[in-house]
Amino acid sequence: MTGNLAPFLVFYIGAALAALTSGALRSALMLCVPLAGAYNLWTLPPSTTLDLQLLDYTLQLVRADKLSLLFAWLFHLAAFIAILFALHVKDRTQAVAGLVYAGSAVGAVMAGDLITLFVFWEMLAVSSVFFILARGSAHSYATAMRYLIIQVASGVILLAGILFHAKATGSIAFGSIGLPTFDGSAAAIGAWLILIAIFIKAAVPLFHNWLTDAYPEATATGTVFLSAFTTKVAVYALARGFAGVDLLVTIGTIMALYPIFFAVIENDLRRVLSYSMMNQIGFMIVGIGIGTNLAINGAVSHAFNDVIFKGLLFMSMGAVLYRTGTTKASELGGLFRSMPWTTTFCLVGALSISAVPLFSGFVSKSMIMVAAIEEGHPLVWLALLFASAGVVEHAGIKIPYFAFFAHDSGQRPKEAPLNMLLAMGLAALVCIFNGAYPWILYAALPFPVDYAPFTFEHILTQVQLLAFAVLAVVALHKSGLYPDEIPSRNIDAEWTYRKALPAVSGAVLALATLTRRGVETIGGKLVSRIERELRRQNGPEGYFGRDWPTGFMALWTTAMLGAYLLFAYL
Amino acid sequence: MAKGQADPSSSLSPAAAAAAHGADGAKAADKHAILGTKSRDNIVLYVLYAIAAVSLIGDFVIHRHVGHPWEALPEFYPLYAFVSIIVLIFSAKALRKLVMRPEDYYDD
Amino acid sequence: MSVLAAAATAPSFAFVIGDHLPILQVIVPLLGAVLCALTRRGSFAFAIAALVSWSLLGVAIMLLWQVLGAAAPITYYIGGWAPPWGIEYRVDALNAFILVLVAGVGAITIPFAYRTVGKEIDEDKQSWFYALFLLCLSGLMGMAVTGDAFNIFVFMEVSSLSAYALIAMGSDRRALLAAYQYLIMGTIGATFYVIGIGLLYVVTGTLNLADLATRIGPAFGTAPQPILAALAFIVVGISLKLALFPLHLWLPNAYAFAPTFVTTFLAATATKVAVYILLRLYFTVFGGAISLSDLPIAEVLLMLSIAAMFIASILAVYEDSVERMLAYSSVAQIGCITLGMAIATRAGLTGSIVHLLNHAVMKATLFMAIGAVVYRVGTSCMSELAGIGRKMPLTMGLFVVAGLSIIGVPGTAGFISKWQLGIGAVDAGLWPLVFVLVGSSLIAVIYIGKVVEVAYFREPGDNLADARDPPASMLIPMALLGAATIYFGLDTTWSAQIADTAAQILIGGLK
Amino acid sequence: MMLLDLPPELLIKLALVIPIVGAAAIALFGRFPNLREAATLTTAASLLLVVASLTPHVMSGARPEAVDFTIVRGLTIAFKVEPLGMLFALVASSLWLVNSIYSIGYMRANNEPRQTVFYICFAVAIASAIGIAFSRNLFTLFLFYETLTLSTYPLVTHKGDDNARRGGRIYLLLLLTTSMLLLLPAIIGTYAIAGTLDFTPGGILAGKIYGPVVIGLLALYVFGIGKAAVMPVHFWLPNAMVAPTPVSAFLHAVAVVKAGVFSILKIVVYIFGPDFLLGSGAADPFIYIAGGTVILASLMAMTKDNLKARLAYSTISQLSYIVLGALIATKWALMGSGLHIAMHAAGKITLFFCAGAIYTAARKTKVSELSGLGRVMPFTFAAFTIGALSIIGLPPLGGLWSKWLLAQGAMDANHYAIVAIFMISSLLNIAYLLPIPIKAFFGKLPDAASASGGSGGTSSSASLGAAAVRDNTATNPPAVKIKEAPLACLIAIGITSLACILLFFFPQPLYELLAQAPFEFGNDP
Repeated sequence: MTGNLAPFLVFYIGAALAALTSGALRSALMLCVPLAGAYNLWTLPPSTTLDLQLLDYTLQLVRADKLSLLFAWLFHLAAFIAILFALHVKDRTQAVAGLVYAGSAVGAVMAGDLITLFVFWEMLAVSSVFFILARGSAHSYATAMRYLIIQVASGVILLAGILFHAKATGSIAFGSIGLPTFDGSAAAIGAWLILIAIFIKAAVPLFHNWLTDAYPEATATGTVFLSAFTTKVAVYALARGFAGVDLLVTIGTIMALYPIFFAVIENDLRRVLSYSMMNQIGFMIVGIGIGTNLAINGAVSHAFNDVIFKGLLFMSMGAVLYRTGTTKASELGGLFRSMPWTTTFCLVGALSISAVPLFSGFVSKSMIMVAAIEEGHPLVWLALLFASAGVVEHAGIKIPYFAFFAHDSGQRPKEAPLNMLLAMGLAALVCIFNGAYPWILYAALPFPVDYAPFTFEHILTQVQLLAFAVLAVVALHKSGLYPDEIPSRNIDAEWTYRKALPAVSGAVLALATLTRRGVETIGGKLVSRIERELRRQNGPEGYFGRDWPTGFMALWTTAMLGAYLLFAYL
Repeated sequence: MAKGQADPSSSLSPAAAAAAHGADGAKAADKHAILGTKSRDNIVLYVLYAIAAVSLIGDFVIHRHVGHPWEALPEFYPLYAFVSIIVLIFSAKALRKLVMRPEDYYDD
Repeated sequence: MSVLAAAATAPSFAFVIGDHLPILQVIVPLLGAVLCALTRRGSFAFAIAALVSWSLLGVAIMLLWQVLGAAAPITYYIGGWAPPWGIEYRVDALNAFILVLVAGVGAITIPFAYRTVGKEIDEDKQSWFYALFLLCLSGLMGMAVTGDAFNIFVFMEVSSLSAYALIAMGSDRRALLAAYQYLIMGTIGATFYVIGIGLLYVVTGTLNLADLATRIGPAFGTAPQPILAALAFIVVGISLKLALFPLHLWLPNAYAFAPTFVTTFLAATATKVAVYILLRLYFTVFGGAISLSDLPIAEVLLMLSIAAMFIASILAVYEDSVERMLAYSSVAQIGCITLGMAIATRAGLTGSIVHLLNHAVMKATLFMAIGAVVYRVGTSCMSELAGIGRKMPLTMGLFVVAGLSIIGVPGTAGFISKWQLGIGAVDAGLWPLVFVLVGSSLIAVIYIGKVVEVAYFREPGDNLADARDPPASMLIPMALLGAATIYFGLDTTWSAQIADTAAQILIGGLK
Repeated sequence: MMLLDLPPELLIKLALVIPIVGAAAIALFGRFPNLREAATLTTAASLLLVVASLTPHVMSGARPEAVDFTIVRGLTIAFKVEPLGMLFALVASSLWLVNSIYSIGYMRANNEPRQTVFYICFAVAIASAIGIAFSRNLFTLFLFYETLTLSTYPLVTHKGDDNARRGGRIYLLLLLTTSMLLLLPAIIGTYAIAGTLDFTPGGILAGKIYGPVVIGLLALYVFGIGKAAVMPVHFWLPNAMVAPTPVSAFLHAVAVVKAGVFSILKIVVYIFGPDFLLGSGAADPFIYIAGGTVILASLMAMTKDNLKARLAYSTISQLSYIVLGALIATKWALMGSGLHIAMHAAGKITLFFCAGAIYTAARKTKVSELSGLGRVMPFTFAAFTIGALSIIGLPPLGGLWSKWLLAQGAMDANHYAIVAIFMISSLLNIAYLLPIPIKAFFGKLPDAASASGGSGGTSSSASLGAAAVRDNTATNPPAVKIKEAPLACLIAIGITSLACILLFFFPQPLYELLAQAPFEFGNDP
């Protein structure tokens, strides 16, 4: 690695510098970090590795291959956009956390071994929590603690998995792991634990609540950072370790379906986007599960596009939050009047996520769909089709509609600040560029792309799907059957640990306290009784302690002698 | 399609009215138009209908590969999408009965 | 003294003197006592007592030296009359060790007497006091040095009678009652003892211990009961003397009300010599002749030892007077010593014997420290001693050091005893006794801890306004013995190793 | 650092003597605080230098010995430096130096009484710790173990009030009771069984005892070494929190509890022998007791509002990590166990330093009172965060590596439940440690009036658990503007938190040192 830094190091050094600077200097510096990182990455010789001896392990800090480099590039791009978006924020904590977070994501995808992966995995958790804390709202502290504990739980499960995996295989290299049948062997336990750890990070349903809990609670700019990295690192890890694992097809399908129902009825638009994020990751996981070159390419490219268009959507909502203080659908509406640029960029994001031809979602998602049907997963294909229609509903229509159009809430906020607009514009540009000219993205994919997105057939069917999905929404609207936006909280799997668990543990604790009190009372009484008895017997007034008449002493002596003599003569 | 011709603002009334309820009454008239004026709203709708119509016709013009038996059905995609949304929305409404709680449900 | 001084310069004469060392052990203090009685001035008597004590230690050490160098025990015939007609003094490693112990304690503590006696005893009685002390010393030395059973009785009476008188000189009026009780009990003990040896004499026709050891065996064959009866009388009699629980009732008051110096001296020596007598008679006289399991002495001893270690320790916990507390502690510690006897293995006996020394050293330190407190404050009640540690730092510091030794903290003499006893118990397959040992020292943590807490963690009251460390004549003996508790915890050449030799002698004779 | 080029025997003796000489010097300069403190620092620095100078010898494979003094058959005072002891001595001596710096700031700022006695006891205690570290046999270890207890007793009771007396009484009684009642019989038994007390690679008990005897003996050791605070002999630790913070740091990080777990580790490695212990399966019950301690203590920590009490329970939990590692006795577990001594020391001392800094600067002792304080004491709370993350075992802090090795060791022995316990414990650690800095940084700062004066109301309402320490805020000096703690404290905090970070990036020296210890004799479990 001549003259190059380990890619994550660029960000960490940047973070250190950001910690020491402030004001415009810090802003400029922060913008330079991903650029410098990109230059560093660009000049990185192909197939670079960087090894480090630690404890008894040889760690591969850097492994540059096509898969890792694609994600690294993605994260550099995402970091640049997110930093630009957050450029007006004067908070040192968020600045440093953002750079560390981005660097950790880069480090994680470039990690050649599992220990390095684990280290960055945890760094992601620790650095990202600041975006939630920095919100400073009434809920943010508790949310942050939940987020952190779940994230670290993922980390420690990964650690355990790595240990088992290393024991079974004798290697800590991060390659294809696969999923053996669960037979209690170290290999199986290891693979399952690693998979579960990744599932948590990827927000697979029932492990997902940290995402829908935390992202809506983060700062306006923080969610943009959050949305870019954590889950995508998980997707990368799945693609690296579990490509072609059949279970993932099922899980991915469920994941694509599960959130769309919640997204329809959710009032907080950032939470809608969070559910939408799960849905998109579901597509990727299906692709990874199918595991063919086409499917993996589809999953990876969709991850790339998702980061950008989901980032774009989160940015537009961030701008709305920044200007209005809320992202609740029930409180918004009609903002297009005063925030036209934001509205436009949001629409680009909506079109992209809906996979409208010439927008980025189209060129990547269709690969997964095609792979699903080609590899003989017709039901999965149907389900994904259903989910695609759902995406149109909640991300394509609901987000822009309720925020910017719909009924006029009467709010006339200012247009988003310039840096936000620039960031959104850049993201929108990438969405359109990748959608219209996907070949550069395709060239960067791990496998050679033998896929033509822009056939008449593809375009036609997609347009049919989109148009009639929209039509159905319009129809429902007009007939008054479309569900209203109601200020509400929809409970999800988090109910288990936010309601049930405290109740159960509270009961257990109460029982324990009761038991302890009981034991203490009884024990205390027992001890004091023994003490009293001892004092009575042995205190100054006690049997042995008091002064005895001489005769009594003599009696003792005689008794002892008598006993001996008796014994002697018997 | 006939229904689509109707005034969009009036059809949206349940949602809009409910939400606009607390807002400034003087501006209520404005709020019926999603894009500011009713004509703009209508243009968008007409464009949508046009695209939908063209895409329906396209199904007979362009040959499609068939991966799944259902896909062979004429107008499979429009139909599937339309039904999907209906199913989705109604399921979600049903789900609401199950999961919807007050906003401060967890705050105690 | 002149004799000894000459011994150092004239080797030929020293050789002669060297032959007479055993008798000097008794004669020197006896003569000293007479001299003291003749003087009228307390300080003059003190000087005599001090010189006698110191020279006695010199003699004892020389004797020990001789014994350790010699292959067989050193025998000395009084007046040249050989046993069984004459009285034989017979010194081996065991009683040489005891002699050094007694003489050593006497020599080191005697400077302590000067101030305390000056304060506690009327001027006109002081010379009597020192005379009695030397008499007591001579009795104790005599008990240890003689090889004749009746002679032991004689010296026992000499030491006891003088001890009664010494105790009675205590300034508290209750001292008289304590002395009276001690007198009665001591007399009963002595009587039992003399009955015992009378029985033996009837059966064997000898009073010489070595002779007895050889003759009891054959006599036992013909008439076992009288011998067992004799054993019973002797054991009970001496058990009284050594304050074996529950025959200890005389001890707390005697120690608490006696003059400070007497308490210190008796606590360190009197019971120890009694233990020696028991060891000697039980193991070498009876042990060599009859099977010791004919009477359940070991079992009873074991049980009583354990009872002593716990009950007496708990008694100590509840005592307010530190002197009485220490007295009870002595009873418990004697339990430790007899425990080793009951184990009756070489390791166990080594533990017993080494604890004789170690306990003497640390208990003397403790009594001296609290004596110094009494000297300054006038009481040893804990309720009056709050904050004394800050007023008398050196004294209480030494108290703590010796207290740690009682607890058995490693690095102190007490630990060595406990270790040896513990090893002995495990060796004998009696491993639960290890827990008994450590359990009892834990109670010591409590009673020593109580004193420490009172002394260091309370604010000094007005009654301590004038309290300060005592003069050097009291402090130096205390410091010497305090240092010895550490020394014997780290170097056991002079304690455990000799004790081991002595234990070997005792065990070697067992049948 | 320049190392001393002296014969290792001399270095060992110096290491033992220097603190004693230091104690004498401190006593001598008692009336001149500046000289006295200079003596403390000089002593600490020279001790560190001497100990560090020994390291190359041990690293190169030498096992230098010094002093061979037999008290009585079986009891020998002798010293021998092997990798484990070297590690412990390094930890203790380096942290003593830092702690001394901290103490100076703390004791002066809080106007503590009897500072001379305080520094003397510290020096004696550190000499005991070095004695434990370098002991060649069980007796020497036991000897210094007890002197450590006794020399720290005055430190625990330093404040001299009723609470301090009570805490000190429990401290002394429990430690003496366990060591006398259980440890001593164990040592006697070991000697009776093996005929030696020497620490021997591979152990001295293998093949000499079987079945329940192994379990019994191990029980005596595990619970007899009360300083390791395995439940149920743990409660002295929270009670000892009455002591001034430097003492707490000393108890929790520098020497006392570390001496406990170090002793257990050493007994496993050199008395039982890892292979023997592993093969006998005798450790299993204790492994689960220690595992239970890890979890239970963490849960208890959560209920404590008093900061130092919470940290105390955290220590109990963390100590059982080390005990677990020792008892599991696979190579990696033992490595992790040894490494955790260092890692936990660095992390926990940072936390205690911070707790002391908070007390010194703001007179706060309760977690519930710290809201918003991070913004006025950013340095302290940043350090607290670092220490907490290290205790939790997150990158980029050193605590990660020891936890990693421990988990690996547990897995090697097929103690999957213990692996799970390590994982769960990490999460619990987050739950009770991180809220402290988070609330301090992101919470609301109470207004000036309630910040300084009106803590009486909050203290009564906020006492979630029965905190061991009396609320000190009741006797607050009049309101002062809160700022960071004295410079000496901050320097010490800076050093230790930096150490936490450095230990993540450079664990290799410690690792290589430990790798030399005889943890493995080739038998696979």
